[in-house]
Amino acid sequence: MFKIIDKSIISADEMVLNMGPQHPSTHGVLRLKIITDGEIVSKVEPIIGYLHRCFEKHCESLSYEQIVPFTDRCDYLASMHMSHSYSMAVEKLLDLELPERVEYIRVIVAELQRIASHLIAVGVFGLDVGAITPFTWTLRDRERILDLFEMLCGARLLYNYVWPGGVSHDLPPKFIEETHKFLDYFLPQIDEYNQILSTNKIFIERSADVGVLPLEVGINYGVTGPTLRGSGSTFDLRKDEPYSVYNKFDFDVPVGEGLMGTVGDCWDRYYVKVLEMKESAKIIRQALDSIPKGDVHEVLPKKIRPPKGEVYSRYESARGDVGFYIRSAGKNMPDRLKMRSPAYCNLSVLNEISAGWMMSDVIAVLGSLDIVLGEIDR
Amino acid sequence: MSIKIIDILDKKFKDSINFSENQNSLFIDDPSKWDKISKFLHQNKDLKFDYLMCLSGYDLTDNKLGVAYNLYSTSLKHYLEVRIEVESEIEIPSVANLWRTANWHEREAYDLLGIKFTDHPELKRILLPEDWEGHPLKKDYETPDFYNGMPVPKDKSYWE
Amino acid sequence: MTSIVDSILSAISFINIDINILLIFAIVIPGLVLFILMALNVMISVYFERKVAAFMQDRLGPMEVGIFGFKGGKKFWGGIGQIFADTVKLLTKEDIMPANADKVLMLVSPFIIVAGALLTFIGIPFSDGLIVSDFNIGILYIIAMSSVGVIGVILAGWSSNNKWSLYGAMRSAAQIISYEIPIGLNLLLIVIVCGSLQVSDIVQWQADNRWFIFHSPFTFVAFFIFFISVVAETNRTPFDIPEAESELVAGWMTEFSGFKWSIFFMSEYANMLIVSLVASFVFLGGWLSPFTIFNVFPDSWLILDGFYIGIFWLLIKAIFLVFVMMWFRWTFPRLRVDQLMYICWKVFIPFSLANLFFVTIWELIAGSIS
Amino acid sequence: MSQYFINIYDAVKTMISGMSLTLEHLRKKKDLVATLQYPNEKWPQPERHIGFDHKDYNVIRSRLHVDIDDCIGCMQCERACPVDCIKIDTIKPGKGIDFDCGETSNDTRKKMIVPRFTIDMSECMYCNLCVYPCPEECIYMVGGPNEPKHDIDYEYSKYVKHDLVFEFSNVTDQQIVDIGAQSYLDERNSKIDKINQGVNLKGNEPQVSSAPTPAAPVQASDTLEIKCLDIIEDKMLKTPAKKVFFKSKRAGEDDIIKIDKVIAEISKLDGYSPELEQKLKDLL
Repeated sequence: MFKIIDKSIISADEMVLNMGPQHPSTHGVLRLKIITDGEIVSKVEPIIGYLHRCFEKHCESLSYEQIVPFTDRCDYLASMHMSHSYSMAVEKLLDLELPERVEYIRVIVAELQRIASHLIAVGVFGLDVGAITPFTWTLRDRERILDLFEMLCGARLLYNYVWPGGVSHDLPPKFIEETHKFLDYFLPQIDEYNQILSTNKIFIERSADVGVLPLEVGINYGVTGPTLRGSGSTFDLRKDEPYSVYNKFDFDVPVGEGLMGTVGDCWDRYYVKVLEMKESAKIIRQALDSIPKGDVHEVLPKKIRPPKGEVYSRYESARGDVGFYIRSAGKNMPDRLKMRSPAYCNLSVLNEISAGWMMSDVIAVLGSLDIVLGEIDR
Repeated sequence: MSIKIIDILDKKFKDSINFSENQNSLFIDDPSKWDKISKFLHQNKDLKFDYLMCLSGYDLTDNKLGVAYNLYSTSLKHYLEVRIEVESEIEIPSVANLWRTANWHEREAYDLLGIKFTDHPELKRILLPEDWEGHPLKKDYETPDFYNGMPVPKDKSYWE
Repeated sequence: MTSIVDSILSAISFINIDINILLIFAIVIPGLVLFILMALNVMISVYFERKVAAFMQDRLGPMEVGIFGFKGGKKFWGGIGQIFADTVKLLTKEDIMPANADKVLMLVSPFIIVAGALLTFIGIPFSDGLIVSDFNIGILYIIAMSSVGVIGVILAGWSSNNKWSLYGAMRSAAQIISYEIPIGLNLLLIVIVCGSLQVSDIVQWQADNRWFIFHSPFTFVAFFIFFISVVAETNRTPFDIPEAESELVAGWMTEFSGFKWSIFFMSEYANMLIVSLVASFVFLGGWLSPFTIFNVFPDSWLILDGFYIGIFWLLIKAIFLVFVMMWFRWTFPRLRVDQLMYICWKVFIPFSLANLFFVTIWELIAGSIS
Repeated sequence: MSQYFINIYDAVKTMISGMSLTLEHLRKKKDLVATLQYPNEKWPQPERHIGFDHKDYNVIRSRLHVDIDDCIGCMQCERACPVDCIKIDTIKPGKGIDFDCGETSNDTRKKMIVPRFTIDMSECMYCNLCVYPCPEECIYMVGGPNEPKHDIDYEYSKYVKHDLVFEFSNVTDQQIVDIGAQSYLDERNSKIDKINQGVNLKGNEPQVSSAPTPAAPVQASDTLEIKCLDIIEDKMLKTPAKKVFFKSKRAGEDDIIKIDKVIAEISKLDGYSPELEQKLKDLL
């Protein structure tokens, strides 16, 4: 009979693996300290701060108008959402009532931006699990949205378009018909993504049942947005507490149903984004059809000097619940501005859901969380 | 904030809390009570604040620091803003065990403002490098001239 | 049956020197030719792959570098000069050696891999009789030599002194050793049917009867198992976990650069060509024209068969299979390492064993009928 | 067991459907290729059917341009800039000095001259915020709807970062002197001197003990420093001389050409003498 006398002879040591800050799939300059036992990961520790640009410190020495371009640079894949959420906070502080047309324009650009951001998320998740072709296809379609934005305000990535009290430009003459044209082109493309990626057996094997995030854990960690909805929550600020004019539109909130595996796995988090693109298209169509006339600069304040006080405003961005906490001391600069960034909270759950999985799964989970380091490090 | 929440809280913690004039936030006078109050807010079945939206530290100058907790209940859909304003030496009980969001947010508040939280699992810097000196978001913070022997570019005269 | 070594030996035998010295010439000349062939193959394949990938992804691929001022515009040969630009770039790049690496092993490992590829070429035919040496154990030799490369991979991963490289090397070793089995089983199936390990015999059997892929339902399945297994053995997507660029940076090639890296590249594409050639002559009739698929036409119709046109047929088949490999790569995500092992041990090997069983029965029945 | 075969069937089916899709893209490459070959095909060309004309744009953010003749020096844009990339200096005419600052195209009388209006495009973040407050609409992003005012400028890439600092002011030194701001001019020149010294700083070079190289006249020499012009005593001559010298040094010209240019420049002015010319030529 054979008997292993000393177990320590065969037991393997744990290895510390340093992933990033320079690594192809950490979505920027994230550093992960991974403790592995062979291929199995036992602990993941995200180390952030490599892209810290002192956003909150800057804001304390900039006037309210000048902060807008800086908010754009926080989440550079969804700039419109960032400036929109910041503007909403300032408007809440100023107690401004906006013209109807401004709200409609904001909704249109925000939903276009949501599609653009989700396209990146979908494509990059494919890239993380090794499929390169869907990524280039999604980038190709995102380019068309960027073209529309360029027509709108001249910039392709960092727009400085949504201002406290309005938007910088009215819609250009052909914008509405071009957007309709884009949507006509875009919706069939989603089927192509599904055909090549979502329903692919290898893709399902890689993402279904992997990195399951239970709903209670998600809420406890402050996870929001498509990541939480993938776990089966219907929590969506656009539906729950409609800001802007979202209460006028008819749309659904897609939630993860565990079609291919368990509710809250990577595939659900991925597929919720695909479905959300369709819903956003629905909202855009309704908004384009019913947009009222008016002046977009009607209530634009000449100088923003809010009264003393503090405000917390929330916004449903492409990555989740963006919060702006602004304390005003009655000057033209904020006394303290804190941004509650959704990806910051979403990333903090990484260790919880990827420990015990394999090296390749950590990448897949990270891709499905859809983080943007500009927003995490601020 | 609805009247109901005020009533419930007033009944339970009469001495240690008060409300701001327009009643949109709850002040906690004695930070050592925050431990108990937070547990109550999280677990009471009429309140059920299961989601900590934001935790923001701020500097009030005069050696006073503040922390604002924005709470939300995903099931009952109501808000509460809790604020603790203390002298900068006093430590605030950590809520990282109740809402695990608070873990990183408290680290951030410590990093940028120097607010200390008791019983935090690992209270260390998160956004700035470990060996950075000072807490930048404090109003009396002065940018150092050098960091590890490298000049910190304060104005353009360094390179222009 | 003739082979190149024999022909060269007989061609230069008029020189009155020792036969052993002549033998050295006869061996060195095909070696050089094969090396040049490998270099040409990598140059053309890389361009081909880049273009195929680009068009599948709605891009244009290399477009800027033409030859002699000739640019094809938006055509397939739009940036044909890229072939030479890439070669010059790869060969003149700085060769970086990490400070703590094992320098000797790091230097040796690319050459072990390329030697494995070169040695395999000895048993690979390009047409009827156009083979360096037609052993009577040809197939066995090919299987044996194609796994020499894994030694180089492990050496490369170990010597780099990098955790990512080590991961890649270990994955690669596990993968290549596992996939040897379905490859061997499926080739064994062919050997059972035709009764010879010699390459020329296998093709001659197909000329006499029919192509192996259409010989029976079991050989049909065997072809696909064999082809997917060789894709796995050449570390191509969806089985490219050893160099998975989104996980392991570049796997075992992470620390290599310049000339050494281009040697890796060369052997990778050479391996692709080798496995495609093997699949072509074992299953797809080798240098036979498509008229011989079922062998229904009389011999007088087979004007498209011959020595020179045979090269063309074999290369066409091989290039098509190389294209299919590229097609795989630009369509599929990557498998995880345990799924990779699952496919090998729980799908391919049971199917191959079942195939082996049924094909012997098939042969018994078919033999008794005829 | 049935799940095992269903899985295999699923895998084969979805793989074939995915491969058919990529093959379709390969086949229809003519219609589907979306690449814009940038240097060859630029944006307003009709090959790329993005569907809209550049006249339809609200604005194109390409490069900031200033119509300096219209600028009244109100500094609104400088204040609006979040990153401080615009730098403006203004000089008001001193008391009792009769100086005509000119008029803008909107018939606004200018009250001051703008001797410095620099925009550092390497720092600009294209937020467009400086454009809105301008009362004379003289600062704008080029191209697009502003095409009548200024052509679009795609690529203004430069080899040195400092070349991305665009100077728009067209105020001459003479005008500054006329307006009675000699002190401003001196300050500026001393700054240029300082920068020039900084450019030539080589750091702590290791001391080379070898004999100094023989000062043979080299064809392409660049040895003269701006300090050498200190031999000119007259301030009115020194300033323009230094300016020309500095410009020529930037362009990387020979010493001989530099001195020739300096002589050509100052020979037009008063106080110029043949002795000075000889002195300058002796420098070489």
